[in-house]
Amino acid sequence: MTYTVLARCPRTGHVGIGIATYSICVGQYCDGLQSRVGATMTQAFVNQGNNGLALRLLAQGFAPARIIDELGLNDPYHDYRQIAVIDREGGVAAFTGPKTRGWAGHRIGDGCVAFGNVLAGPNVVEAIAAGYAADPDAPLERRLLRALESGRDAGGQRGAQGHLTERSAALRVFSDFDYADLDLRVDLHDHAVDELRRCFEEYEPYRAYYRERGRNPHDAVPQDVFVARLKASKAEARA
Amino acid sequence: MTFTVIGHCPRTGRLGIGIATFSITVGMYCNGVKSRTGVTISQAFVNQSNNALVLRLLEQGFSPEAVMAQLAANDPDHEYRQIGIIDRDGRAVGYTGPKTRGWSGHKVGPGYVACGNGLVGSHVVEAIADGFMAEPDADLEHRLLLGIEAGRAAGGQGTKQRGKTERSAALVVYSRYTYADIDLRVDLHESAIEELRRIWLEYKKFEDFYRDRSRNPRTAVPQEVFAARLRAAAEATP
Amino acid sequence: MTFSIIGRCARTGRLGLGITTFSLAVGGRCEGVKANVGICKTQAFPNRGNDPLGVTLLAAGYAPARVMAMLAANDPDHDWRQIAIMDREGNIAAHTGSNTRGWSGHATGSDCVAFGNGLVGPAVLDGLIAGFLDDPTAPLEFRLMRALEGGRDAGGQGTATQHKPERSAAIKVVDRLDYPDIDVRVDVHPTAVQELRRVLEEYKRYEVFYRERGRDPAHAIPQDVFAAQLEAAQR
Amino acid sequence: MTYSIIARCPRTDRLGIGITTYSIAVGGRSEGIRANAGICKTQAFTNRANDPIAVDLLAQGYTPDYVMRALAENDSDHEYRQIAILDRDGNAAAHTGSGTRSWSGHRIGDGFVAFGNVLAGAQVVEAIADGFAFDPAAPLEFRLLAALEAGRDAGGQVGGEGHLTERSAAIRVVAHPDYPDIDVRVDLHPQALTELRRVLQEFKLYEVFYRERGRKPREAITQDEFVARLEKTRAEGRV
Repeated sequence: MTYTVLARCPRTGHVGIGIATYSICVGQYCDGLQSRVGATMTQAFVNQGNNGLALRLLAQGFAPARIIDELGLNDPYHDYRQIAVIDREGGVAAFTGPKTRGWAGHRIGDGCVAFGNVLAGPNVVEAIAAGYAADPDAPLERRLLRALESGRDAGGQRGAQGHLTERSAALRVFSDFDYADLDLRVDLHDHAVDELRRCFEEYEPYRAYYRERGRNPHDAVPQDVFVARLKASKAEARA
Repeated sequence: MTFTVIGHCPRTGRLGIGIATFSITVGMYCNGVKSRTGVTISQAFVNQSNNALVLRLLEQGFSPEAVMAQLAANDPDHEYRQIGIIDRDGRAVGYTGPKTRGWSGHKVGPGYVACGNGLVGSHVVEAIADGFMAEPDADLEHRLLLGIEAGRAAGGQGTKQRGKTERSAALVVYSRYTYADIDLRVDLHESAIEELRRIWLEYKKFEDFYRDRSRNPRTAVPQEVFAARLRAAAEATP
Repeated sequence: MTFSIIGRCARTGRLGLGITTFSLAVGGRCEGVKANVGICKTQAFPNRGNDPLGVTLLAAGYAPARVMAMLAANDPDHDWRQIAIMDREGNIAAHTGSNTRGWSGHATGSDCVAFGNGLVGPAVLDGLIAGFLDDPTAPLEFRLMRALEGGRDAGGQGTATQHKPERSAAIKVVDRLDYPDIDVRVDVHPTAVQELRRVLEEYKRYEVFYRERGRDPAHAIPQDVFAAQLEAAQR
Repeated sequence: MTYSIIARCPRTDRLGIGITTYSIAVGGRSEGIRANAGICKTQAFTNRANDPIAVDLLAQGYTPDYVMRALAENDSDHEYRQIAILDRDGNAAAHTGSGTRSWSGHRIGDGFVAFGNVLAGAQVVEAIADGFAFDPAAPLEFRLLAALEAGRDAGGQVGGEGHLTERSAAIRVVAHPDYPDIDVRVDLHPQALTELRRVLQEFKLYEVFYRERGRKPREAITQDEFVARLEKTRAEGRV
């Protein structure tokens, strides 16, 4: 009961993940991204050691398919995992263990993997991949978010009792730094993908401000002043 | 109260420590040797974090002098420490903090640092250096042992009125492997340097046997057979 | 001919190795004990490269079972080795090659793995494990010491007709710092396990003194003063 | 306009960070915590490069005091930063630059640092310290949360226009593994701390289930079933 898009932007080399699930606090498990190294995610029955190991193997230069083999050799419960790996050149591999539950599967696209388990059907991963591919010129984070929304609109998760809502979601993008460029989460909410979109749209105008006040503190305006200006410009736009 | 020599062999690139002290289990603190990286010892009032930090910095390419400066900046009690550092090229640096106790000092020479504290006098450190330099073509472990034996013969630890025995000692040498070539210890003994010499002489007989049986287990004779051959050979030579 | 135990303290997460053998200076061949990572110990016909490689693989995130498989793939003489591996969570893998000599084997107990070769029989492994489990509340170093004594008292090394003495022994315990918590050794001695007990007991009397004089040198008393106090207290 | 606490649990050696602020998605800018190494948190006019550098230096064996000096020498705008550092033994260093907006300050305690800027006054930092000390037997994550709540109740943030609400908050705790033990966040909410308590308490109900289904997938019940059981116990008033 999770659906995810893992991708590398071919224009910028940024790597990112968009994820939504019925489980709570899913962002806690999305620690498989590193600038200039690659991206990986293990879901379904999570082996929490996988992301760290896969990143170290990516850093050493192993190919994604070989890394998934290594993870398999390292884990007696590999069949219960769902894994995607993307390297710094956009090489991609994915694995859906035969013992993951419900409808489970993945679809590999150009520098991206759409994958999920306990889903309404294969149309969900198709929709995620299509959502990601819809606007290749958009920034990676917007492509990831659109992919998640497409997955949601295609039916999302379906368990034994029927449709399952998204209770948590996360959006993370790494560019060139030791830290994330963008890192947004919803940990517990009735419509986590909607809420993630709200957070993103709210946060977006602040991004440059947050970055610049750290780089040039001399010239930074106080945040309350920035917020006031933001409100004014929004009001102006409406008028 | 400890006396030590750390050294680098210019012929082979091997790195090692010889150390003896009144304190017990001193070998526990000799974790500052790494193949093709360097060797370091922190003694007197030991900051146990120093060794690992020094090796990481040497690995990154910092010079021994730069590493020593970083240790000083990292430790409010630096003046209580005595430290020796040698890098993989044999560049050596020593430091004796003004707050170490008893007579304390060090001598730096080509590929070595001789150092000690709580000693009967400066001639102990001179003697260690002379001992280490006495046979420059010999194996490093031999030179290290000669160094600390010379230090003991010159009076070792304590004061002129009252000497102190060596209760523990250690000899560690690395060459190019991820593990030690030689790693011998005496943890608690009334004359630890003599005991270390005894162990080293005994160990030398087995050294090649231990190495070869791990590399070629298929052809290795059992250890008791090897030991019996050793005894027979010893009896054959009067 | 060696018997060893690797153990984990469930209360503190500390890891340790206890080892004794007829060979000399065995403590000098125990570099596979790494804080925050785990323990790998190869014996019998040890491949000295194994243990550093084993802990490097553990540090990369591989599980003990996988590390063992990689060591096997890396070594044409794997069948001559005896290897035990434990990660920081207490997961265990063990291997006794078919070409190790004398009675050889390994056994696991709660938070521990006992392994040995050239032994009088399986009772030695039972003795190691029983010794380790004797007092689970004791500090790990003493549990490892009890284990070695248990192995020795169950017959140790040799055959039913010919016993072999322990000539060297060592105990190493790591916590989360870069340097070991406990690292005591006997390199050549006719009864090395007994001697190791003496060294360990003596070291424990000095342990806090040694640690604190390094951390707070300004307030440290000289060691001769401390030793005199210790003797007075013992009398 | 942020207040935080970094701390070490003396019983378990776990390390943790608790943070809340008017800014959005602050948890996405809190990567300076690493198991077996230590914590560094830079705030006020954040230099994002600081925390990764500091944690690397801590991991190499440098002391917090040394690391702080290294950060100072590396940053011409050091006086605009507020930084707290804690190593794995609980040794601490803190810096509140003269260029941070008032009231700003820190308090170093035994194994923790409480610090903040654009606050109602010194009493906020004192209250954070008291909140942390209140129940030493509690798990670290709840001690961190209690500390933040005490800071809020003591007045929290006050900017040029008066009181500022907490819009985002996060708690992260690491033990020995490479991945966090606890990592919960609220990125955009009018009462972020109240919401963070709700998320954390809910997560604690799932914590063991999530961990064990990864470790022993064969024995794992489905999440639907787990939730059904949870709701049953909740209805019976046992949660």
